[in-house]
Amino acid sequence: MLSLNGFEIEALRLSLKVALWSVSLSLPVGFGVAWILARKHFPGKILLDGLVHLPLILPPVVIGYLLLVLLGRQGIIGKWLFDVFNISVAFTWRGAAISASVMAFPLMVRAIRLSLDAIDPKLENIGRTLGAGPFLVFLTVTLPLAAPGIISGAILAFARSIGEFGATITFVSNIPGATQTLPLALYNLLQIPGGEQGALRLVILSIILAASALIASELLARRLKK
Amino acid sequence: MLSLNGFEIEALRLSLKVALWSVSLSLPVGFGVAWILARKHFPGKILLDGLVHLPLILPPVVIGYLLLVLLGRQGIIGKWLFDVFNISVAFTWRGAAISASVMAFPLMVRAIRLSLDAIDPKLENIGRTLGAGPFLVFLTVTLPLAAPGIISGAILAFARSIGEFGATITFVSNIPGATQTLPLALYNLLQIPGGEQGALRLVILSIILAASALIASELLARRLKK
Amino acid sequence: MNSTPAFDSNILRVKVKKRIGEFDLDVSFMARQGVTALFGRSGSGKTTLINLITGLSVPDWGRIEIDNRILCDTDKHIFLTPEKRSIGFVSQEGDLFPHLTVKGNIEFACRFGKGTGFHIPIKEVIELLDLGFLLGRWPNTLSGGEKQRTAIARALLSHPRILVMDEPLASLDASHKSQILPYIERLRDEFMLPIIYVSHDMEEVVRLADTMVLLDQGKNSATGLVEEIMSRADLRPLTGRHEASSVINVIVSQQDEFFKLTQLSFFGGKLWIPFVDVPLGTETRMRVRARDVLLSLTRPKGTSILNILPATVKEIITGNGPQAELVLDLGALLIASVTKKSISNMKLEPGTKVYAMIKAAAITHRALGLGGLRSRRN
Amino acid sequence: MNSTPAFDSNILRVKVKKRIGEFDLDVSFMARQGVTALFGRSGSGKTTLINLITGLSVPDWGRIEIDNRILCDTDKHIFLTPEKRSIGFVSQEGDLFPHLTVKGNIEFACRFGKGTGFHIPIKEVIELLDLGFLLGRWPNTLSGGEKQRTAIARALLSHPRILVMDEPLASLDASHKSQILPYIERLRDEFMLPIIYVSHDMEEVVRLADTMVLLDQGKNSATGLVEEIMSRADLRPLTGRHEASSVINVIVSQQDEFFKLTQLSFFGGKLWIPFVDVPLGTETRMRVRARDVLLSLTRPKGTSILNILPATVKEIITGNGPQAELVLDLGALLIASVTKKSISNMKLEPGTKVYAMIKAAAITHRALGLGGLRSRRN
Amino acid sequence: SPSQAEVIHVYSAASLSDVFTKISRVGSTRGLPKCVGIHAASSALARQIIAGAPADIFISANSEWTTYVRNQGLTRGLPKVFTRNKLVLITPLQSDFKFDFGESVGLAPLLRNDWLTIADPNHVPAGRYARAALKKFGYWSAVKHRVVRVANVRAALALVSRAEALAGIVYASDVKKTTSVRVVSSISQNSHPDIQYIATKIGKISQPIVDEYFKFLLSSEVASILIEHGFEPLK
Ligand SMILES: Nc1ncnc2c1ncn2[C@@H]1O[C@H](COP(=O)(O)OP(=O)(O)OP(=O)(O)O)[C@@H](O)[C@H]1O
Ligand SMILES: Nc1ncnc2c1ncn2[C@@H]1O[C@H](COP(=O)(O)OP(=O)(O)OP(=O)(O)O)[C@@H](O)[C@H]1O
Ligand SMILES: [Mg+2]
Ligand SMILES: [Mg+2]
Repeated sequence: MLSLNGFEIEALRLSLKVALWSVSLSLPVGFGVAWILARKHFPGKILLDGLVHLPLILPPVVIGYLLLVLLGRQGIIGKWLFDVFNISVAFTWRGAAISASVMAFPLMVRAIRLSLDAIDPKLENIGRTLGAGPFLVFLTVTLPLAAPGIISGAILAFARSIGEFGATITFVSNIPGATQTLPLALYNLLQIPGGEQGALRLVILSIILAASALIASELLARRLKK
Repeated sequence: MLSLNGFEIEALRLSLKVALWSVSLSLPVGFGVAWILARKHFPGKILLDGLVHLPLILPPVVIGYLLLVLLGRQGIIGKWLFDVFNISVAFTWRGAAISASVMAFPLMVRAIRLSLDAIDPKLENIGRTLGAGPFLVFLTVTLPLAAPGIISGAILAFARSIGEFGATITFVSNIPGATQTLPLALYNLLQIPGGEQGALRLVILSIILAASALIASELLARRLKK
Repeated sequence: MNSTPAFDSNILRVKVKKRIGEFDLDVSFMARQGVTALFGRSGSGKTTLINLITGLSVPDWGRIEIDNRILCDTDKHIFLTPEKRSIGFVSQEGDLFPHLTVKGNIEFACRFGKGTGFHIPIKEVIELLDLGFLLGRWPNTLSGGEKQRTAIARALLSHPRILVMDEPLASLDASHKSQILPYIERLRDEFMLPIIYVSHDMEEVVRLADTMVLLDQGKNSATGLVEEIMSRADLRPLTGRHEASSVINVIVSQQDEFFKLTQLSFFGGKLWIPFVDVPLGTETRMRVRARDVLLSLTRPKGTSILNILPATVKEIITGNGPQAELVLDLGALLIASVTKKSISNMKLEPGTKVYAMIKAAAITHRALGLGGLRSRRN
Repeated sequence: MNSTPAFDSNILRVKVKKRIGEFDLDVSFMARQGVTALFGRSGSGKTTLINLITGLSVPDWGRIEIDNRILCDTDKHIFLTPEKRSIGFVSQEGDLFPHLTVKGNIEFACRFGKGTGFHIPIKEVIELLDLGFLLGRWPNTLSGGEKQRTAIARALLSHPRILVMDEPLASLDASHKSQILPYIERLRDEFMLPIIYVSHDMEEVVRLADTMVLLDQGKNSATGLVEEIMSRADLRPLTGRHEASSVINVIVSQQDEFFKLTQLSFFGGKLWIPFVDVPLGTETRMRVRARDVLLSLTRPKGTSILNILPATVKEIITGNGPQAELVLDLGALLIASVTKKSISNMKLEPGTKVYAMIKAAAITHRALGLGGLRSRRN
Repeated sequence: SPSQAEVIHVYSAASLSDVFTKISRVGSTRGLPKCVGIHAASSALARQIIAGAPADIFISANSEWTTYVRNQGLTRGLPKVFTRNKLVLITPLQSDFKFDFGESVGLAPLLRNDWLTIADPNHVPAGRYARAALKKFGYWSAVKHRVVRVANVRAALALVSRAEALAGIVYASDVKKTTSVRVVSSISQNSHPDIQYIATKIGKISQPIVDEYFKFLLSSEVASILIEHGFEPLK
């Protein structure tokens, strides 16, 4: 039962890679946006907030389609990326990571923002009076104090990325070895009469993967907790 | 542009109903689970934590299928529900609300847990010494202090429910007027060549819906903030 | 008066052990009606002990009783939760509910507090603590002292059977302090509310407390009546040398309305102090600081000192500094602190007859033990 | 000595207005080298003012200068952020970083503090504040006093050009207080570190401060040298009646190693006080509390009082209470507090020749103005 | 299209994913290049091809999407019918549901309060054919309200096999290997438009190996594999 075949290993490896990249991509941007939403007041704030939530509100297929329109080889940004940097994201695992990170983005932002809102500004102030500039205070006070939210956001994003399907299959297609992550492989198996057996194995694989991440995050959180 | 046709109004009405029910369903349960995860220590905790995250980890189709297995007419719980209460959830808007709330559940739990973790236990202790029992302290201290997380969780769940597609279409199908929420209608339109025009209208509708919820939650949060 | 309080009159009995981190608390004491002060330096375990009494933490071993009601007994596996203990608690940090206004914080206590029915009108408390203009404010907009005043009001209004206060006045200015202290005295005397009081301020302790529990590194190095503890030379390092003083039991024997003076009698003489408005015959205790006592070999004449009492030098305690302490016998025992030079000049030695001079002003209202002069209840 | 400090020697100049909620702050004062005390009752605006000085809040209008460096000027739109002000700050609540251990909190300051290069070795600070055994602990496991000690250490180690402390010692016990106070004095005297010091404790203020800013409902009702403020009868309601005292400029004129006494000379006489280890010729100020001064019509003989000085009654101030205050002229002015009865007994009136008696012990080290005796720097 | 040399990318309708594994395996034994099958909904595939997906051959279950791609000028050569399919009416194994598609009794009375499941007739070809058949025999208007529309044929199959629906209309190829449902009746191919899968070459520049592979896909060898999997022979 536990010996994996090549197809499963391939999907697992890819899912892991995509999820890790997705988290790495959305974490800094998510933190930045969460910080802006938590601390800044500007006219278009509610707009930005809405934009962040878009991937939740719209069905994944629509997001996938939008990504295809924007980042596909013929897409506005995709074309530019290809012409200037010779990078192509569409139909590659990079695209899968992007779509996963886009889908996970609102979860990341919300979690981090919640933690940022809970930080007592007095502590940051004290950091300033001790001689650390805004950026250093950010690094040494704000960031560590927001750790629970960052961990929570990262684990949510990771789990969401492991499970991401709709946007991915729409944006980067279902290319074995390139974009066929666990959920997409699962989808394929479900299309085959009698594929349920194999599907179950993939479900268990997904769960093991996410559970490991959960345990890791719990341990990390416990270490960080005074 | 802004005058809606009957089909759109129907989908909008249904989406709103489903999302509101989804939030109402997942909020109390989500709070309970978040509270247990934040405050209690027991052997199977990581298991429960994992279970909560399942809807994120697995592709929505799988969750939809699991719901069908559990809550369908022939499902373990579904059969019992039907026999005892004569309630059928499959292929009804109730089922859509359930699948939306299941999908939104991990988001709800994470957000609330984050807020619960940030509560200073000293305040609850003080409440106890002032004569309020554990339950009263919970109502008058813990609950209001967790408000940011509850609001955040509710808005995430609402947005997620508005956007829920995969599990819904698998569990309750796409029955116009009964289970065809905005994303399902959207999906339909996207499957037809040239349906993008109509899809765009629905996208805008979804965004307006979610943005209103966002604004409402922001206002609420601001009022609650000292 | 008994140095070990009689058993039946004990309000609070505590015998507990608790280990937190590397800190060991091992305390056993009894407190009677009135105010019991917990005194000890930073980190000596005062807050730890308070948490055990209020039920916010569970002792590793021990037993706590109030009014013969068992709050906690590890042997019998009894543990009353905090809300069942009817203890009004003011914590060291105040800890106001941030989601409630000042009014909300106070009302919280009124709503849920279910003590013996001991009741102070909310209006009176608000007025006393000067909270009227703060009622609508949120805790994060209050100044340090305002927060603490709200916390005190909240505890007072929870209908407690006993009040437990962890350094409640530390962040208050002298003016608010002196407004609130008489009120705490009233709680103690009129409402007969027993109070456990943590404080660093010896003046406060002497003014308020009957019993004193001296904590040192988690152990109660001494427990007893305040006068007893204060006059024990071996406890000076803990009670503070500059506070060396003696406590004498006195009775109010005369009132001089014109000069606004009150006369106290004790076994050994009479003393004038600034006027205190209490009935004749009231028994109380008086604290005289050693450095406020002057000596003369002859009876001084034409001085501003009202109180001149004949006495005999009983003992001379010298240390390293310029000062020495003399124990004088004038019926009661009185401690005087004088320079070694004076001892040499005056050729003082045990047995020397002297006159002890105590300025009336030296015994201010604040330095009177048992506060605003009350009848002893035993 | 000038009652208005000379302009060029001002370290700190503040002239600000700020409205928070319904509270209006409108303060203007200057402070010289040394310690400037902010004194005022709860809610008078001390913390609000401190926040403006440290740069944690922005004044609605005004100008703040330290060492002729503009920290803030609303007219010129200058506003230096807190980290550029090199101000070591101890806040009223301590506010330790919960994610760092005691060691981490202290090292934070060492790492980022970039003041004038003023430097105290970390080891010395840890030892002084008794933090050695706490270094590995997290803030939420510290007692109230331990937290505050860590916060003080942190501020000291941030290499500040000026130290701003908001009631830093309120939660410390007498023993820790008396350990830390001399160190603050050393900062002031040896390191020439100017200090802004908020405190409720008049003893502390008199011991440490040169300048005092009296705040009342957001306005500075008086600013000036401590001695001046303390002796102003109109400010008694704010400074506290029982603290009536006079401050006299003195010079150390003799040391008696055997009896451990120090002699101070002033224009009008000589005084013995408990030994203070400073060179002869050191100039300083001495505070004598009114209630520690006794009067006699004849020169008393054979008493324990070392200091007997001939004086003339200059003025008698009577109030409602039993006490009256006498201003005595003995070269310098000295305030004595005696009962009205004594005035009547002794038939005192302006012009009466008397002997003022001051016990050596009454002038303890703590009551010495300008702290541990130092040479004035102007 | 600039696809990686020696690998052919075939974008095909999801319902072909099973059989495609077999076909590509046979292809490689014939010395043909490696073939990667990419399976999703025809709509998604069409859009991806338009967005520049590295497709060499597109097999759509729906001629409209083929036309859509052709109109963008992305195809080469004429579209060819790849294979055909037919519809069957199915019911759960344990059910005793009986119905001969074409009976005049009507379907609705037999369903009573139960459900008939088909793929969504709004956009899924299988659903469209099923609706056409139901209309043709005049069942539609009566049964309309008992119809559960699902995302694809597989979902319809799942509902019937779990007995959530009493009946379903799916492709014959889908039930070929399934033992969890019972075929009640086959549906006459005259009652709906011909069910065709259309194959088209993608890309403007002619590539010999793609042409070769395309030819292979239309060969009789592949046709027999398809028939083996329950597909209908070409007319
Ligand atoms: N969670 C903990 N882990 C380790 N040590 C602790 C913990 N909590 C308290 N201590 C230690 O126990 C000792 C007693 O603390 P406690 O708070 O009772 O002191 P305290 O007498 O109230 O002091 P203060 O007057 O400063 O408030 C201190 O040395 C403190 O550091
Ligand atoms: N955000 C705010 N909104 C309204 N009023 C405020 C706010 N912050 C402070 N105040 C008021 O301003 C006044 C001055 O507060 P401040 O904290 O400066 O007092 P303080 O002198 O430091 O008192 P304490 O000795 O009690 O700490 C207080 O009456 C306080 O209630
Ligand atoms: Mg404490
Ligand atoms: Mg303050």
